[in-house]
Amino acid sequence: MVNPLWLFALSLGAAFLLPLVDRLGRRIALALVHGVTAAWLAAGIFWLSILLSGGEAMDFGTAGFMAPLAIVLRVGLAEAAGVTAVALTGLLAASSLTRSLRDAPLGGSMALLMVLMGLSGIVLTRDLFNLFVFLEISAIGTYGFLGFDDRKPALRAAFKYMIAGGLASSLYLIGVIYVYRLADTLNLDIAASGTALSGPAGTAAVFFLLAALLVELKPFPANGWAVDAYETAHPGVSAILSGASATALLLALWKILPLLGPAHLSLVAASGLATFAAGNLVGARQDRPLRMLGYSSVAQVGLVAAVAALARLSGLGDGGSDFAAMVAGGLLLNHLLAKTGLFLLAGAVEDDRARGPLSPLALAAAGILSAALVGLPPFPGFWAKWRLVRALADSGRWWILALVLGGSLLEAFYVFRWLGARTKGEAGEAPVRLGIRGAGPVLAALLLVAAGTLGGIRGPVPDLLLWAPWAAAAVLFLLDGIPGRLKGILSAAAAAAFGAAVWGRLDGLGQFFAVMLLGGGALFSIAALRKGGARRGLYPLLSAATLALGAILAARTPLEFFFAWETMTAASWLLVLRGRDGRKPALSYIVFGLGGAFLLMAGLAAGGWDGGTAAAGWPGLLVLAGLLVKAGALGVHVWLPGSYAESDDESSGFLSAALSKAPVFALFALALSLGAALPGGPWTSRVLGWLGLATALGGALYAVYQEDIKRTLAYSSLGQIGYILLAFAAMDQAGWTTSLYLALNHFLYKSMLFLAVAGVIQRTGTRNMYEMGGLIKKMPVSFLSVLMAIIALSGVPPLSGFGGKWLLYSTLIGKGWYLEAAVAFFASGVAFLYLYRLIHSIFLGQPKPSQSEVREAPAALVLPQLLLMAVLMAVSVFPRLMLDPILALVGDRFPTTLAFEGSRLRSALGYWDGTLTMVVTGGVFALCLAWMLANLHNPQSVRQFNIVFAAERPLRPETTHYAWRFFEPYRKALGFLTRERAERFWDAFGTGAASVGGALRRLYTGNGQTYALHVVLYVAVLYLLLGVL
Amino acid sequence: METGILVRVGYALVSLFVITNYGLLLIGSMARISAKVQGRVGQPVWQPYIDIVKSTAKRNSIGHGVMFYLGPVFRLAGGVGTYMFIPAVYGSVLFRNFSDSGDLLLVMYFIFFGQLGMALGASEGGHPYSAIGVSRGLAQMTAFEVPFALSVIAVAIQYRTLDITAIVAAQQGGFWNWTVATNPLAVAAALIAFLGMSMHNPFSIVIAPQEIPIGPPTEYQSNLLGMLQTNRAIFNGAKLVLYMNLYFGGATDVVTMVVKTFLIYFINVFVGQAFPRFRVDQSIRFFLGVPTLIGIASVIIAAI
Amino acid sequence: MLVDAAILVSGFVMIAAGIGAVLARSLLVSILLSGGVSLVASLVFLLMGAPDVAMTEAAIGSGLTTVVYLYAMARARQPDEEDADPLGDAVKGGRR
Amino acid sequence: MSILEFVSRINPVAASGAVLVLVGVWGVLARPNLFKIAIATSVLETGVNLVILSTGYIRGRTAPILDSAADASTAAARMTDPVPQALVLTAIVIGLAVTALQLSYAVRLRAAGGGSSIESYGDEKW
Amino acid sequence: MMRRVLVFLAVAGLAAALLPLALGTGVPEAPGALATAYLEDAPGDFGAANVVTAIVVSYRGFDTLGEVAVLFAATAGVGALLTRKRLGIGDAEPADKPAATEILVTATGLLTGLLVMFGVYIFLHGHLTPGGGFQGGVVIATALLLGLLARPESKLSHGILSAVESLSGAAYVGMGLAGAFLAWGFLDPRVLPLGRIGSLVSAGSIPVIYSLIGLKVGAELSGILDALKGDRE
Repeated sequence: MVNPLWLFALSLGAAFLLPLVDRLGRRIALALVHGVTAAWLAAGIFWLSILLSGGEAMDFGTAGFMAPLAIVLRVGLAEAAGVTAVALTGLLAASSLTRSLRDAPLGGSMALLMVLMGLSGIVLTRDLFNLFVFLEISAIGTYGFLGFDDRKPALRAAFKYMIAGGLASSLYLIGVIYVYRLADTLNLDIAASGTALSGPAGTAAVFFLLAALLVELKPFPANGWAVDAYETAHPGVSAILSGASATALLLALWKILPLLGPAHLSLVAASGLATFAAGNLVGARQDRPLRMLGYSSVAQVGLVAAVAALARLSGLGDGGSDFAAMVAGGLLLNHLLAKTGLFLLAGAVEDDRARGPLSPLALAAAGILSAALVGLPPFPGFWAKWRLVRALADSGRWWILALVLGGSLLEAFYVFRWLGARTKGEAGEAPVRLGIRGAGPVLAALLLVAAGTLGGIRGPVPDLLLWAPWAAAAVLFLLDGIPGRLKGILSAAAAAAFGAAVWGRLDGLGQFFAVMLLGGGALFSIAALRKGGARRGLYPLLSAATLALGAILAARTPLEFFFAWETMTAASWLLVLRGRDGRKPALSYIVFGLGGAFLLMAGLAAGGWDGGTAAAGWPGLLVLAGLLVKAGALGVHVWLPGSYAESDDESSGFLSAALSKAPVFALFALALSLGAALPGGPWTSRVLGWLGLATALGGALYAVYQEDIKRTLAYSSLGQIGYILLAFAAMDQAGWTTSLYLALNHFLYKSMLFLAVAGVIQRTGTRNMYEMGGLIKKMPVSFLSVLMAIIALSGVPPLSGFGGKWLLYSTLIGKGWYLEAAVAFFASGVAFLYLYRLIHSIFLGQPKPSQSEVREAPAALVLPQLLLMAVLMAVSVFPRLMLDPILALVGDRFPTTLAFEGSRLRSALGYWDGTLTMVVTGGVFALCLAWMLANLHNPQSVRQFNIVFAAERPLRPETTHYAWRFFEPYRKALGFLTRERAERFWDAFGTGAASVGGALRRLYTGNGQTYALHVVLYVAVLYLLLGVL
Repeated sequence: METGILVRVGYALVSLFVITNYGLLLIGSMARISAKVQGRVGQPVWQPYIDIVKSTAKRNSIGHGVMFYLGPVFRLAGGVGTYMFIPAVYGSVLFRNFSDSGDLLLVMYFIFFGQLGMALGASEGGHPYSAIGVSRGLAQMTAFEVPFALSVIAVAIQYRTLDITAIVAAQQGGFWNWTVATNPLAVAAALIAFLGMSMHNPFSIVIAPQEIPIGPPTEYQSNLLGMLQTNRAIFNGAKLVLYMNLYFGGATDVVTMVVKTFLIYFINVFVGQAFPRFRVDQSIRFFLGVPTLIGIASVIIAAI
Repeated sequence: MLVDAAILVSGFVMIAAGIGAVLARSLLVSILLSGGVSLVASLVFLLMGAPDVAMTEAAIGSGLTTVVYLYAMARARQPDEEDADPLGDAVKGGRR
Repeated sequence: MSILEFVSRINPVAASGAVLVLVGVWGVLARPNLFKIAIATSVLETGVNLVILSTGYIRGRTAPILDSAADASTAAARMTDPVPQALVLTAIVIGLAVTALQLSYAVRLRAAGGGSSIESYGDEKW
Repeated sequence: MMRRVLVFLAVAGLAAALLPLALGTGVPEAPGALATAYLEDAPGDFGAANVVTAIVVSYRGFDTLGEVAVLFAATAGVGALLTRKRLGIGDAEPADKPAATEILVTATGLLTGLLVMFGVYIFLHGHLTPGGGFQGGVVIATALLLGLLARPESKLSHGILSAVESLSGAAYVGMGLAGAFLAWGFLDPRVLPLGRIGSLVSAGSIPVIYSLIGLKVGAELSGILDALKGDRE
């Protein structure tokens, strides 16, 4: 192993000689600086490779002596990783720093060298006083570094930073000397091995050490000085502070953990968690990106510290240090790379006057970094968080679990809010390109991808099939330059290929849903061919989301499931964000998506999926709740309409028709894992039923009042999912059959509707129904498609939709859910309102002159619709095509009440013969048609305005196309039902959180002295707590 | 039971013929009775026949598009179909119609078939009144469906079936077995709903635009109007038969059927004459108020 | 014990000087008092048998540090009165 | 336990050092002048140095320097603890470095037109 | 008012934490095992009479190297912060110009020389007597300061200062490496013969290292004063 002392000699030698080297030219000096950092990196990687392949940790003494007499450095796995991380951050930041360092006095470059060396020293040393020296080296380096490019805000911040730093180092010294006094050594290992520190004096001495390190870790509320620095310093400096510095300090904390007693550890945990919560609360109030990242930094560091302390405190997880290393280390690695990258990126893009959107590469980097920060798969934070949550759940620490997940959600909220804003940029501005400054962020992103992927594949998710979404996204992203239509075909092919690959390993339920989920993906990939051009981003995301849906079906373990689930959430969120006005809806989509996912995660982690006793209890209920959020049950549906409406038209269709079935699948899978039962007992079923019903009614009522077609369809989807939930909740053969039948039907007709509507919007350029009219003549196929779809959707015989209604009411009445049945009847009546309006306002009534040039939709939309119409007719004439597989699927888990007699389906209460109904209706219709035609004398088509209009001739279609606020009387009567209570509730919830954050952030007065006061008060309070604990 | 398909079609046509004539006469006579009540002479009983013949015989017709033509077809098919799915006379092979296609639920939903088609056809006419009428009609429909559905549910609970034939069968054996005797609340709810369904007063605001010239079917005339008028008779008859089956013990022969349905219809018209019109929002709130409560009560009674 | 007493007396002197340094309105007085604290501390160090430290404290703590303060005061054009010029921009001479 | 005994148990260096630390902290927190903060920090550091050295204070012992008269074998019995001394040496120099840098910032801030009170540097907040 | 209360509470809290520790640990009766080991072994190990020096330069020499690095970083920081450009001092404008009398100039000239020699003496004897590189360095810096005061128009030669600083620092590191390669570890002074305890040429390379430290510290402190004076480009 390389002796680390060589590296210190190298760093110091280079630093001391730098003024001389600088005389040869600044470039050479900078090359030397970066070269030294690279040497550290090489050494770190070298150590890592040795230690990971089974090498032992090694101690290196100085002056020819070892531990008690001399200072000892240790190279173990954690140290090697720490050194690597520090050097890596230094090199990543170089891309952004180099130019500034070139223009500033040499002191900047020296400071960089010193900071990095100091941090490495903190990581390596085993001597408490030597640790102090290295803390001071890095501190002084940081002080100098903060102001090196002479920006005034940074100068101000640096002064504040120094005050707090001075207090911390004084505390540390006091601690060190009393440790020496009591334990008679400065060496960590010797100090930890004895009992000299276990008395009250020892506790107090260790407390001072700990307090100093905690203050250096920027705990809430004693971190204003740090946040100010993060905000104002050169982004490269902030990156190093947030990444490298935090890593080194956390390792220092980790080192002194053996000295700490349980009370100390509790303090660390409490302080860390409080910091995590408060940092994220305040961060959510930030609109300045760098400061926001600063708050996020302190929050993350708090979490890692808390995890490390908890792991030691009571053997969280399996109790081994392996757990702490994996979780805290994983979180730290994730934080390090993501935050470094984000600081560099934000510095680059926020620095510019340019307010335009980001270039694709920058966008990809920003997306990866943000997603990693939030802990989305497949990044290291995801794996770490999973293990953490699992361990917390195992040990019953629900409050901590809730806090961790809640904080993460807040973080997701503000990070993605920023990302959304940056993605879109301001209209009309040139795209922001990163140039050389992009090297750091892009590299950080790539490292995150590599680390996460390797960690996942070699760890908990070795199944390569589950990685297909990411592979597809990556490949299509790299191919993003090729013509869009080619990519669309590739995307559809990927869905088909994936389907073929997983088909064999899916059970019946999986195969049933695979048809919808993967088929839907392929269908809408094809539909996307309607437009040429590159359509950047669409296909990679569509393909990733589709394959992620497939992966959800194919997952075997809870973690695999959750992995695929979050992949799906992330990909679909970006699809929403891609929409023209997708920013706000995408934010609410991801926040609710992740909120649901976190509930799911908590439940899964607590064993909510294992079919054990836990699953039947409230871990299972948590899973259920998470799925309901994603399904958009009333109350947590607020994310749904906006995101369905604002995403690209094919994406909306995909979301509504296909993706919305993922939670349905999961519900069935959950119930099946419990032996066809719901967690929590019979009441769950009852409550879920009513919830589904409320969703059905609410969705329909909301849909009635929309002016925007896609919103109408979005709410309609909501309502339909409500019926699916309702039927599912019945938990008997008829109910499940109904639920699956409705799901498949919904897929069929909602696909048709979205395809048709996509064509309409593409041709007319508007989504407002009242701005259309009379399109039946221009777009007959689309009209027919919509007509069939709404007949099916409304449940009017003879199309297959009636089967759904018949099954539903048979289930409900058979089950004894009479009131539910009545409300369902009302809800399905309400559906007529919006459906009629949909077809009337768009296709019937008076055509608009401005739309006289409108043509039928492109073939890419029409052909799938024709196909779907054929399928719909087939299953309407022969319901057994659909119902036989479903009945087989549901099997004999429940007492059998449904059975076919020939073409007649018989329930406990009645019967329905779809084929005969179709024949009779067809016959009657033919008869009537024949009569009509036979008596049609001399029919003449009249001009547009040739109507009987109260003795007037209208001149403008606007006066005769009654379409705007179509159901006003209805609103008058029942509008009170559709007041946006859920929206208001969540708004109030958000406002509440925001005002807490707002109150907390009042602590950050900007006064350096107040910050110092916070530091001292923090220490005092901590000491009092120590006494209490 | 197994009858040749051609024979069944033949029976169905006979049944249809009967109900058509009966429906027309019913409308005619009811108009006559109304007139008498109001002290007018009124139209002849066979006036509906005259209207249809006149319309159908018109030499010219104008159209606004395919859907415009298809609207009345849908409408008439809806009316005929609804009737076809109801067994009109209990135990009669002739009047069994195609009731083996589905149970009560099929009938309830098939009612919408014609209304939907009509609405679409009327809409294509491009007249704003059509749309207004439809919007009002649909809005009101959602409301009166609630007491009706509750009442149907009560019936289903009571007889443990949704099969109309079985429901009728269960009511055989005298007045005290009829639903109207066993669960009068269900019948009350259903009858109030019927007022809305038939768009009689006080729930006739829906067809108010029609009165200016003539409502959702504003643009219709000639043959197309004739079909609508025909449908009115058949559809009315179908609904009355359905009510009779559900609440009034059904009928074992045609005469009973005629008497019972006449009386049911008479009640409605009578009530209709006594009340002023509701606005749409008023009628919605009305239906969701007391009738719904009655319906819920009926369900509770049935369930206990 | 004599040493202890001397140390205690020095301790009181230092504390008094320290409080004085914090309270004094004149920065110059403050600086000198703080230097005085260091000087007395170096005396204490000497009494404790730490001549190395005493030398260092005397040279750096009370000597050089004081000089640095004085230079910095001059360079910053900081008025001697502590409360003077609290919000800045009074130092404009010759600057943009 | 007599008062004398009690007093004799108290480490006089540590006591004065600790009080000086508190005085320094109080100064840092209470005086808004930039230079005053630096001065208070210096007082604080001196206090810390006293506290450090106090742990090496052994009554009646001499400095840990061998003279030609004494040999190493008896040294340990006569001399005080050298370790805190070594540490304090380092701490003093570091303290100087920090003070110098802090003062430079004060000078730089003033040169940029800032005030002499730290309250005038609160632009970054919330 | 609120603020004063909080400050009081904060200081009181800190006092609650600090005072029991400071007062409760009392006065040690004898050095601990580690201190005893140093006292007993240092002369034998390194041949240094001053045990503190032995610890500072050898046993814990790595700390001292770090300490030098701290001072170096601070100097660099001060130098970067307080350039003439950043301080807004024009090119022609001299920094400060207090009047100096002829006598003072002559006297300080003499004194400067003496002080420099004294400084050198201190760090050369660091292993024997109290004092060492740092103290000597301060004395040297003081000497240069006096020179500055006497002749304000004179400027220190940055080139020379910087070269001295760089080279002595590099040489220090070099001595450390020499210890590693020629003796038993990094900064091991036993690369030179240990000599007789108490003589000037003894204690291996300790005097060399301390001298280098002295030069470096002297140069750095002068650099700080120089920068505060406003003479940095």
